[in-house]
Amino acid sequence: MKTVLKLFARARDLAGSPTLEIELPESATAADLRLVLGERVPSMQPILSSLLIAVGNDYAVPTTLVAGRTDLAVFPPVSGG
Amino acid sequence: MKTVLKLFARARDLAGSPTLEIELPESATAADLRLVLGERVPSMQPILSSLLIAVGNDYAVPTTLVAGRTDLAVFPPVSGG
Amino acid sequence: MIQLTHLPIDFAALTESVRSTQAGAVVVFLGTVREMTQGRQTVALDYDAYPEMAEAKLKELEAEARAKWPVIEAGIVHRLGHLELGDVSVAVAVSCPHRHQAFDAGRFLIDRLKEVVPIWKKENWSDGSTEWVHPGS
Amino acid sequence: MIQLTHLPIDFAALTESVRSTQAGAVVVFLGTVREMTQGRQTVALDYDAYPEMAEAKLKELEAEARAKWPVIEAGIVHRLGHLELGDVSVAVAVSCPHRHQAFDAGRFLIDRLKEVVPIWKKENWSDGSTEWVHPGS
Repeated sequence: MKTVLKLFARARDLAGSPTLEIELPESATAADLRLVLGERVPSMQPILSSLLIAVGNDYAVPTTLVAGRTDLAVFPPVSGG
Repeated sequence: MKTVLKLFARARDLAGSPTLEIELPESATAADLRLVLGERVPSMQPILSSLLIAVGNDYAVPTTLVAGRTDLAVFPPVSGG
Repeated sequence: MIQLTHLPIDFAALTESVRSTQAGAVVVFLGTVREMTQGRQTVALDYDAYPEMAEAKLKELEAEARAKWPVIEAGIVHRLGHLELGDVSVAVAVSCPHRHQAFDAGRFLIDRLKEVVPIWKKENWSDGSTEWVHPGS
Repeated sequence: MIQLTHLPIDFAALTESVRSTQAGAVVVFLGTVREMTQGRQTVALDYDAYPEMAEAKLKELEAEARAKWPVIEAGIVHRLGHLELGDVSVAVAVSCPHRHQAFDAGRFLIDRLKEVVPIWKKENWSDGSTEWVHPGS
């Protein structure tokens, strides 16, 4: 299944784009998404484990289902304020 | 020795005046001043023990010498803010 | 800025006055005249002060805060006289490099102000009575 | 008021917006662009956000604060884009009946904002380099 990820901050810089279309297996979880992302953008490997995944407006845990979602985002730890 | 006390808030209301001239024994302390004040203004008796005494810009303790000072003030616990 | 004033407090100007490129954090506290206190209705407050001593104590508090935290700028303004509901009675502003310093210093300043600065408020209750507020007396 | 903006933050208006006759205390926090960070000199910051999620999270934080403290009014405004030294990056304002409630709620809001709201800052160091700030990454 194809889906489009939003990327922010250093994740966007590393991907060279604010969005990334990826192919996810059916019943993919956030943990699967992380692996797929590391393969698609190898330069993200050094920060891969610290990246946060959002499904809609909520943070995902590793078991959160992401397949079929059109509102996925990936970004590093936040630093607002 | 005669001296003039400044009074504030409820202490002023009870004395009926913003200042009060009192006679203090030589080498009088803040504790002595409190007793003299209670005799001069009997209506202050109910709050006498809670009244604060200032010498200049500092709070007095019972042993603080007040005789001869021209910058004495007496007032109830503060409630600014 | 340490100030006692009978005029409305310009808290925006006070806030501006503590901003600094050395500070990452500004904390401002405003005390405002609240209508209800333990079920009783206030219509107004009157604030009185022993001005010389109050200003001296406010300066001491600022010095104490500077000794405890890396305060860049600090300001305290207290209003005196007759205040209506919602009016600002006191404004404390402090800037520090980091936010927890600014929160701690701001809280310290208003907590200590309420303990040691010779200012008093008189309640004007909705039943027409008035009453000095004298904690613990 | 929950808002993300590319314009300078009108913190005076935000402060006004939380005043209430039900509140005895207003606490305002401003985050400002500090020049020095651990010995390095900043010349500017760039803030980026995931706007939809950031606004949703800010609303959640306001709701959490209201569940913990008797918040009368609360407002959070975060600026995005290019900020110069001294500029206000974030403003949090909260009013409560009593001051310790307002201090606690204000500190909670800015502490949590820094943990969960998807906003990022990029340092523009004085040596010409730039660097995203990503705690723990």
